[in-house]
Order: sequence, then C-alpha cells, then structure tokens
Amino acid sequence: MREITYAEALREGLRQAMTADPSVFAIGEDIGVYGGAFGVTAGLLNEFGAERIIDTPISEAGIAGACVGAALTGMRPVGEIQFMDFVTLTMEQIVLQAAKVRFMFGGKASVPMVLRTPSGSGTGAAAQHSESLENWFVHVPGLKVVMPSSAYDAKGLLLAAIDDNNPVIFVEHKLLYKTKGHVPEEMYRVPLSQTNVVREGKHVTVVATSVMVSRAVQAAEELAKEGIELEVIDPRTLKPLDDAPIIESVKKTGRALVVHEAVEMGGFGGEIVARIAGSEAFDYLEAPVRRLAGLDIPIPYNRELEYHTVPQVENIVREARKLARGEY
Amino acid sequence: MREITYAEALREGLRQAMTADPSVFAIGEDIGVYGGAFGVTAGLLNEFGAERIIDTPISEAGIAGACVGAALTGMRPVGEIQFMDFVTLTMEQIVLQAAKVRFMFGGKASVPMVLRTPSGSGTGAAAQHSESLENWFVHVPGLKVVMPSSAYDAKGLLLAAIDDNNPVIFVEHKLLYKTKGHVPEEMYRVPLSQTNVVREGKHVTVVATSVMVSRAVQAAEELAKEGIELEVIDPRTLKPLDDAPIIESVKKTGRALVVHEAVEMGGFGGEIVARIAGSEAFDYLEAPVRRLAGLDIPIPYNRELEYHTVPQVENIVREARKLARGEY
Amino acid sequence: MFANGQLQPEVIRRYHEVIESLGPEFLKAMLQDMHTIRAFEERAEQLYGLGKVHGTMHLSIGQEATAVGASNALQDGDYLLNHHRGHGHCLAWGSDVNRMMAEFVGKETGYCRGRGGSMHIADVDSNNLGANGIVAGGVPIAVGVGLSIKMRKTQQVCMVIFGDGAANEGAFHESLNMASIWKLPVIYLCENNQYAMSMPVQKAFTIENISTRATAYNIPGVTVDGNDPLAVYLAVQEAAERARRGDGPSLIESKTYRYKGHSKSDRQAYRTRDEVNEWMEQRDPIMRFSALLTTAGVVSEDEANGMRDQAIKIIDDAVAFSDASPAPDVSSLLEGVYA
Amino acid sequence: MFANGQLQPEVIRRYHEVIESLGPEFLKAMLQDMHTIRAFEERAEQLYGLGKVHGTMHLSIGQEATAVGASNALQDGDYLLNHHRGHGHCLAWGSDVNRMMAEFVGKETGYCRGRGGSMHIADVDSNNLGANGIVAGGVPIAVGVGLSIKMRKTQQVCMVIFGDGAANEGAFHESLNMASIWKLPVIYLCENNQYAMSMPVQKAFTIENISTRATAYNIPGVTVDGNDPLAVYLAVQEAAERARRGDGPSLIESKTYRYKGHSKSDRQAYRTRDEVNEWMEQRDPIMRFSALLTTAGVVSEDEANGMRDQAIKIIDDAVAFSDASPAPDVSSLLEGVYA
Ligand SMILES: Cc1ncc(C[n+]2csc(CCOP(=O)(O)OP(=O)(O)O)c2C)c(N)n1
Ligand SMILES: Cc1ncc(C[n+]2csc(CCOP(=O)(O)OP(=O)(O)O)c2C)c(N)n1
Ligand SMILES: [Mg+2]
Ligand SMILES: [Mg+2]
Repeated sequence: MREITYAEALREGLRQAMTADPSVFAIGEDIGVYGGAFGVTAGLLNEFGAERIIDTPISEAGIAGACVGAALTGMRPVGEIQFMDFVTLTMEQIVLQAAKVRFMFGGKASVPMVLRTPSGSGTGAAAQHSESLENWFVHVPGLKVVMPSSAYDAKGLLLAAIDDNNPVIFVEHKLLYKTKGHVPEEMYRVPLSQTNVVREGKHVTVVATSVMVSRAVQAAEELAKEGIELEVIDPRTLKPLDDAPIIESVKKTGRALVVHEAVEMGGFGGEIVARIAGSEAFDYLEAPVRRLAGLDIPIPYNRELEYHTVPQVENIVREARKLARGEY
Repeated sequence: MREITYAEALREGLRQAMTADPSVFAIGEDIGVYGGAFGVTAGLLNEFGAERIIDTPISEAGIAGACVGAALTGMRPVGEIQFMDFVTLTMEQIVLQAAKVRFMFGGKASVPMVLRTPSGSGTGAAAQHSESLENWFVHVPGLKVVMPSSAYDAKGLLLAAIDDNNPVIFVEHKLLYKTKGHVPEEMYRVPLSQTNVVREGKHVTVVATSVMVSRAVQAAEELAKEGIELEVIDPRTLKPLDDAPIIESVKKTGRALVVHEAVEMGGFGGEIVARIAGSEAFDYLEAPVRRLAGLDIPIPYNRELEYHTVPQVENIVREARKLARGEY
Repeated sequence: MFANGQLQPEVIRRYHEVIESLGPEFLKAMLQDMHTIRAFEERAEQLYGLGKVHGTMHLSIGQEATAVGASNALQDGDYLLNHHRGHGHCLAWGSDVNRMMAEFVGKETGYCRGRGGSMHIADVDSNNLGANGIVAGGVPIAVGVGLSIKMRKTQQVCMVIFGDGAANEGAFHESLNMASIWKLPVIYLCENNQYAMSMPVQKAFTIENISTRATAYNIPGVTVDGNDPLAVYLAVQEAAERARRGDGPSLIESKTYRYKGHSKSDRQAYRTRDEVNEWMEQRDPIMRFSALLTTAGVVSEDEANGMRDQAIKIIDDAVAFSDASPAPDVSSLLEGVYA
Repeated sequence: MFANGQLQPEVIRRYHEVIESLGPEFLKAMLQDMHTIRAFEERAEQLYGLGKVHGTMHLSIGQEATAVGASNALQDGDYLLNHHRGHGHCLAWGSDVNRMMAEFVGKETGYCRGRGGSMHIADVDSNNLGANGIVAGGVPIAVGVGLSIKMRKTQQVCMVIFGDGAANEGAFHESLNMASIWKLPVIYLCENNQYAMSMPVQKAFTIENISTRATAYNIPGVTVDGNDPLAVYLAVQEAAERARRGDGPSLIESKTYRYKGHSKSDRQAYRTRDEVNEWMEQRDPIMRFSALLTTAGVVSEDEANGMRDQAIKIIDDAVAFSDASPAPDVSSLLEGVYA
C-alpha cells in the first residue's frame, strides 16, 4: 500500500480535482513558485500555470472575496490562508458574505468554495501563528467545517469539500503535514459529515479532532496495557456534525472525554459535551463528561511552555484513566 | 427610585468615566453629532468635544487599532463598533493584537480598552446586522467579555470595564436599549466576573444571557403559577466566568437549561453545559442538561421568521417545564 | 435655476452626439426609470411610515441618475454588485418591481423569499448579485467575479457600486490593487453622495476627489457629475470597453446627493436644510434630465409629465402584488441555508 | 564597484553638510550599529542551524541601513511599531542585545520572558511597542498611538515600520487615511525589500513606487535609497519634524533588499542568485557607509575594520548571556495573560 504524507495527499487531491474540473482553481499567498508555506501546492504552478494557481498580494480579505465572487459565478475556488490566525482578516467575507448569501437571497445562490488553512501549535511560531479557531466557524450557519486528522482523510475530505456546493472551511494542521499514511491513488471521497470511529473500545469514549486523534490513539494503546479500552472517535466534519456515533458510543461506554487543541473555553469541546449531556446518552453516563483542551493562554514561544499549553499523550492517558477508574 | 433606559445608563456611565478621567475617550462611527446608531452617545459631543468623542470614517479595523494603540500608550479608549456583525472586520486587531500583546511581551504591556457593540436580532435588520458573536471572544485568551442584561448592570459593568486594565468586549443588545430600570446616579461599579442570581428557585436552573435574562424571568413567572420555580442566573461576565454560583445552583436544582440568543451550535451554551457536566454538579443531575438557543440559520428579514429564529418566552416555558417534569 | 433653462443649450451641444446615438426610446426609458425609482423610494418611505415594514431601509432619492446612467451602459450578462442604498440600481438593472416590493415588505414572492429585505435584494438570474448590508462588502467579491470572467474567457464585466464611506474600508484597497495587478474586468463605481451616515466627505478624506485614489493602483480614475445620467453613462461605458478589451479596472466617482436621511431614524443634525434644498432645487437629476430631453426634443412636455404618473402606477401595481402575496411560512424557516 | 570609490566624491559632496552636522561620534555609532545588526543576524542564522532555536525568524541582512538611519532620526520618548523582520530596528532603537538574544532563544531573561520570540520582541519601557507577527499588524495600532500623543499633547512621534507586502493589506489604507484626516504624528516607513515572501513588488503592485500611495491621502510620500542610512535618516527626520509641527503623517518608502531567504525554509526559487549577488556586491549598505565615512575622513580604516570585530564580540557576549540564562519555568505558564 502506498504511503504518502498528509501534505502530499492534499496536493494529490487538489491536482486531481483541478485536472477533472476546469472550474477548480487555487488562490493564496505564495502558493505558486514557493509551493505554499507548508509545501502543499508545490509543483502545481508548473502543471496548471499561473492562471489557475494564483499567487496573491498579502490581502487576506481580498483572497476571501476572490473566492466568494468566483464561487458565485460558476467557479470552484480553493483558497489558502497561510496560517489559520490570519482568518481574522477574512471573517467579514466568510461569515457575512460566503456563509449568508444563499440564505439571504432566498436559497437562490450558491458559494462552492473551499478555504484551506493550517491551524495549530508545536512549531515555535508563537501566539500569532499557532491558533486553532475552528469553533468560530462551527458557530456560523451556512458554513461547513472539516478537519482531517490523517493523510487518507485529508485527500478524501478535500475532494468531497471541493465537490460540495457550500463554503467549506478546511482546517489542516501544521504538525500533520509530514505525517504519512495509506492513500489510494484514485480520486476517492470521504463524505462530509460522517464521523469516524477510529478505534473501538468499551471503557471511555474519547472524541478527538485533528492532531489530537493520533495522540488519543497513542493514549489508547498505552492504556490498553492497563486493561482500559478507549473508543476513539474523530468527527472529521465538525459542521454539520454527525453526532449519532458519538451518542451511541457514550451509551456503550458511559464515559466521555473530549480532546482538542483549541482553547478549552468557548471551544468545540463544549458543543460535544452539550450534545452528549443533552441527549439520551445522559442516562448512561457513569461519570462527568470531561474536556481536555488548550489552556486559556496565547501560545507561548518557548518550546517547553508551548508543549505544556496543549494536550499531549500523557495528559490524555491521565484524564482517560481517571475517568475509567471513576476518579471524577 | 430613578428609572432610566439601558442606553441612558450606558451614556451616564461613559459620561462619568470621561469626566473623572481625562484618559478615557470614545471613538467610533457616527458617535458624535449623530449620537450613535442607537443613541448611546447622544449629547456627549457637546459635552466633551470632538477630541474625545471621535467620529471615524468607516474603517472598523482602524477603529480597533486606534483603541489598541491608544491603550498601549496610556489612554483608556472606549470604542464602538456600530453593529456586532462588523466585529468581523476587527478580529485581527482584537484577537491577534489586543488580546495577545501582554502575554507575547512577557506581561509587560497592558491594553485597557473597551469595545462596545450591539448584538442581537428583533429589529428586522436581517442576516448581516443581527448577530450574537460573543462566543468567538470567549474563546480568546486575554480578552474579557461582558454582556449586561439590565440598565443597572449596563452602567455598573461599563464603569468596571473601563477601569479594567485588559481589553473588554462589551456586548450590548439592540432590544435592551430602550428598556428601563433602576439606575443610581452615583458612579457605581458592578464587578466583572461576578455571576448574578437574578431569581431564586428550586426546580430548574436557567442560565441566560443578555436579552434572554428578562425572557427567562418572564418564563419563571409563568411557570411559578404551575408550581415550577426557576432559578434564573445571569453570568453577566462571560469571560473570565464565575461559574461557582451556576454549579451551586445545579447542585440544588438537579436540572439545568442554558438559554442564549446566539446560534446554539458552537455557542456559549456549550461552555456552560460543559462546566456543569464536568463538575461535581454532575452527581446531582436528575435530567439531561439542555440548551435553548438560536437556530442554525442566518437571521431572516421577515418579522415572523425572525421571531421564530431565537428563543422566546414561550420556548423557555416549554423547555423548562419539560425539564422540570422529567420529560427528557 | 436649472428649470429656467440657462444651461440647456450648452448641455445639449455637449450631448448632441450621445443623444443621437442612444436614440429617443433608450433615453425615454432612462427617464422613465428615474421616475420609477423615485416613486419606489417615496412609496417605500410611506410604507415604512405606515408600519408595514419591519427593519430599516436606505433611500436613494436624489441619486437616480447614477443608477440609471450606470446600468444602461452595460449589457446583458454583465454582473452587478450593489450596496445597501440599492433599490435604484436594482430597478435600473431591470429587476421586477413587483418582486422587489414584495421583498421589501418581507413576502414569499420577493426576490429573496422575504429572507433578505431591503438591504439584500438580489436577482441572481440576471447576474444581479445583490445589495449588501456591509459597507464595502461587495468590493472584494468583485475581485472574484472579475477573476471568474477572466478564467471563463467571456466578454462580461462586473460593476461594483459602493458609497464614499466604503472607499475608506480596507477592502476597497485590497480589491482595487488585486484588480489592477490582474487587469480584471471590474468597474468600481463610487457613488459619492457627500455623506457616510453622518460623516461628511470633507472630514473623512483629505482629497478632493475620491477618484484620485486610482493613482495608488495605476488605473484610470474619473469624477463625474452623478446627477447627470449621461455623464455617468459615458464614464461607465468607457470603463466597460476598457474592461472588455482586457485593459483592466477603472474607478469612477459619481458625485451626487441623498435627499433623505441615512436610514429610518436620522435627525440629520450633520447638515443644514439649506444644503439639502440647494441640491434639490438646483441639481435634481430628474428635473435636469427631463429638461434636457424636452429641450432636445426627445420627449414632449406631455410625455415627460406622464412619466411620473406612469411610475406611480407601476408602484401601485407593485404594492398590490406584494399586498396580495403570502408571507413566508414558518415551516420553511430552515430552508435555503445549504445548497 | 562601489569599493573602488568612484561614487565617493559626489556622495561626499552631497552629504557634506549632514556629515558635519551629525558629527563623527554619531556617525560612527551608526556604522557600528549596522555591523552589530549584521552580526546579530548572522549569529541568529547560525544558532538556528545548530538547532538552538525553535520556531522561525526573519533576517534583515542587507537592510541594516534602513533600521539605523530611521531610528537615529528620532528622539527618546518617540514610539516604534516594528514588524516581523525587526531585529535590526530593535537594535537600532537601542534595545539591549543580551535580552534580545535571550528572547530569540526563548529564555526567561529575554524581553518577553521567552513568550514572544523573534517575531514579538518588544521593549515597552523604551516605547518600542514590539515586532509584530502579523503583516501590517502594527499599522492600525499607529493610529491609536498617534491619537494618544495628540490627546496627551506631547511632542512625541510614532514610527511604524512595515514591508512592501504590508502595503497591500487593507489596514494600510485605513490607517493612512485616519492619520491623514486627523493629522496624526505618525511616520509610515515602508521597508521595500523587493519581495513579500515569494511575491515580487513588480507583481504585487502596478505602481513603480509605493510612496505614490501617499497621494490617496494627500500626505507627503517619498522614496529613498534604503541602503543609504543618511538618506533614510534625512527622510525620517523631515517626517518627524513635520509630525511634531502638527502637520500630520508622512509615507516613506525605503528601497532595500533582503539577502537571505524569507524565513528559515525558503528555497528562493522566486529570484536568481545573480540578482542577490548584484545587490550584495554593488549596493551593500555597510560597505557603502563604511566607504563613505572613511573617505570623508570620519573614521579611519582601522576603526572601520575594528567595528566588525566589536560587533562579533557584542554578539558573543549576548550569546553567553542567553546561554547562561534560565529557561522559563513551566510553573509560570499561566502568568502574564491578564493585567
Ligand atoms: C462594515 C460596515 N460598517 C458600518 C456599517 C453601518 N452603515 C451602513 S451604511 C453606512 C454609511 C455608508 O456610507 P456610504 O458608503 O457613503 O454609503 P451611503 O449610505 O452614503 O449611500 C454605515 C456607517 C455597515 N453596514 N457596514
Ligand atoms: C496577515 C499576514 N499575512 C501573511 C503572513 C505571512 N507572512 C509573514 S511575512 C510575509 C511577507 C511579508 O512581506 P513584506 O511585508 O514585504 O515584509 P518582508 O518579509 O519582505 O520584510 C508573509 C506573507 C503574516 N504573517 N500575516
Ligand atoms: Mg455616502
Ligand atoms: Mg518585503
């Protein structure tokens, strides 16, 4: 089985979409000759030319607007925002235009665009280049939010996102770009809004996103040695959320831990907890529903401080163990 | 006892702060001769002059930047963003600058600014002028988020926010501006991060914010006739959150309903549910923890559609009754 | 005063050629549209006063020339990105008054099924990509429309209309620069009505003409009399030709004036009654264009007078249509969010 | 080549007066600072190569003249808003090299206690309001600093430094306009090093000089040779005087060149080695300024040669300081978020 990296998988997906459909194009800062800040678009300029791999000035609102306008008029743009932090400059176009245009116009327009952007800490890029802001978008009707955690999902979800007729915020992770996984060569899709049970287990349900999925799996492997079996669930699409497998799992395990890198307060974890605590799974709960997420501080520069700001494998092990042992 | 409106209370607070401290000033679109889109600053231009009541061009990022820079250099700006939707244009300055500067600089700078902005639907202003985006800010370390629900709190919290040495997002509500309440003339403060138990009750804890507080109180009055007593709690400051009174209340009632106008998905309600479901109150829960919040759609223009998009008194009555009766 | 006819001979001489080339039917339709826009706005205000409208509105009375001049310079298939003060542009674009009125009062038969209202009227089928509640909200979108046209290799152009206030949003800058470096077929039409809400251009700018900003992007920038539909027409036509030739965007500033308050609740403390009266009496676009066309012999006095009645009839019918239309059904509330 | 001295007489004549008025100590310190900046950057790159730095960095080798020329034209109490490629500006501002180096490697003794790193070095006590990781991030902040100065009625000015790339952010536009309408004491210094990451100015702009954009705000705009510290000095000095007089902001474009890649991992496929060499060999700011000062008799050959060694020593000491400094303690992780 062929193994390629998450970045390569994204590139292959984008290349296949662009080859199959002339209305697909890519636009962003330094995506051409530079190949993208994280190399995702490397080589595509040579294949598709500067008309379809469009390098922009540093104008994030303009990039977002370019996507909205092109999508409204028959194209399928794939925009790149170089770091997720810079989505702060695109919120008006994404939230007030892309997300709302269809509804405001009585269902008569569509905005088939994808906005790719890398989130996350772990690279020493400090407070302005390390954020995980996915829950902002989850909170916005009209958007879809996708967050692949593996190379396989990265390609399959990107192709599904490009097919989708709605604006999709596609949240990548800097630390995942170089991780490898099995990725078929054909042009497959991973359907949006299909939650993935990554690992089965009976003691604690761990809902994890993005880079936390593999950390949760590692934690599960460690805890398995102690006889604690974690069920690791990756929603993959955060909005619209397929929560049924999560609810089902909690009904089975009676215990739930939600893990994400984003700051805990006001984060997506609250949504998951609320879905569980408000559902029929409530009656099956044997312990509090816990969250494990980023501290409520900006990401620090120093490597050790940075490390301790977001959940690591050992934190997941500790929390899940406490939950399993009834220590809450 | 003197009764004045929420808008008047805000104006009085701002006037007193400006009178007491020459470093306080106000800046925003149409806050001068126009008096602000909702009249909050009416008359202040005459009192303080154009140097301290600063009308700006339509440049929201510039307004935010003006606040950040002034706050960094010894002033205490009170910025106004005319509708909360337009904070989308300020996110870079607020989230990447105002909120992070202190931490990024090792604790050596402070940004004592307040950003006032009206949220909410109910005025027929449609999808781009009716949003409630407070949870975006709750998710950002370094910010404080305040959301007054009464004229009394509006003045007291505004004065406390202006005193505070951190960036405070001060979320007002369009429908509250004309509501009246008892407001002392002196320059009192309502401390930040002090949750308010608005009404005591023993059957269901209702945590509500902003315009939903008075709706929850109305619902409580109706349900009281049926013998169901709601305890209505208003966090007032959403970040940093004083959650102890909420946890205590749920330990007493065993049932919780969280009500806000903002879209349910990814909203602040999830945070409250997660605080409850992850805490010692979990053991006291007799029913699922429920949310009642805005539908996952943009705010429609048509009055009736708009009405049904966000929680109304009757919805709160229905949900709380179901919870109290064990129908979940 | 203009009605006395002093300016006529000179104006007619100046416009002789264009009047000839456009022909009477075209010119009459322009004048009729200006009347219809004004009647629409007057009725809108009245309906508002009667409590029939929930929400706000931004009236363009006094600005009809810009709307009519601009739209008529474009072709079928071209794109329009409109702004919040957009009823006039929408009408001039050829949208159906009935469905506009229905939208204005929030009916299911409205262009947006009552979901959008005054600030969001769109007619996607005719490439009218909508009014916009966000100042400068459409401006970056124009980049995308321009790119799309270029990539699809059609001969379309995109006109984006915005106010003087919008020219101070960051989005203006990013958009004009991007359109200029990629030579996109975009016409930036800045409708300078002297105020952004309460902010006069004199306080919001240190330049005399907003069109000066074209210099920053090395594109053509012109300022025209926005109360003269032919001046606007000619400027937009030239910009459109340039765009279709592949020579890129243009910035047109159309100087005009809004007679009414900014929106529903505006005490207008920021300007004098005299100032408003001067514009109304000296420079009214309908009066001027009507005088021009009658003096030039394009329309008769009778015809000109009939147009106002005709406009009112059109609007009466629109109100009848919207009155008879159903409100959206609450059961459809969740529709139309996702495609 | 410049070292051959052909340009000297003309340059000296041109600068005769300013050299006289600044005096030898001042000029020597400028040259020394340029050497120190370069040595800092070279060591930074080396430390990075050794794996001692976690994160990224943006080196300003080749751009030393802008930093040194600009800072020296200002006074104690003035404000600096710096950008991501900011080590040079910070040093030239008079910040302590030891604490800068300690910050660069993430130590507790660093200016930001190791929380900020290369992109966020600030020295608030000296009104150095920090580097900024966001392109144009400091530009709107300058409006607030300018307002604050005006309201506090001091004679301070605020200099905000940003790259050519930053001039295409919307924030640039809003900030310059606001500063112009309120006549704020802000100096906008655009350090045009020809590229924004991989984007050459020729593709990102349709204008030859970014300073042309001053026209859009009716403020002075000048382009200077950014590799000539005196040219930068004079332009900033003039802008500062203007600002202190209450006449408002200025836009200065300083044309220079970055020798190194954009950041740590840049293959530089967007430019040729020849282009880089040409700048390095023909226009190197240190070589030029050194030649000017020796030819003008301000420094001796020996002194000039000694400066590089002195710079290296300063940096050695800084590295020794930072090496000996403790890392932040994890127990302090939550500190410094709120005041
Ligand atoms: C981003 C944004 N800021 C502020 C507003 C509120 N607002 C609506 S229209 C308007 C004035 C716009 O002025 P201008 O662009 O000149 O257009 P005009 O109303 O004069 O036609 C303002 C401030 C808004 N809708 N969007
Ligand atoms: C808003 C924003 N967009 C993109 C980036 C990524 N980025 C950092 S520096 C840079 C290039 C900046 O170019 P310029 O302003 O010319 O400064 P230079 O690096 O050339 O000194 C880019 C694209 C960023 N940090 N912030
Ligand atoms: Mg205007
Ligand atoms: Mg540059």
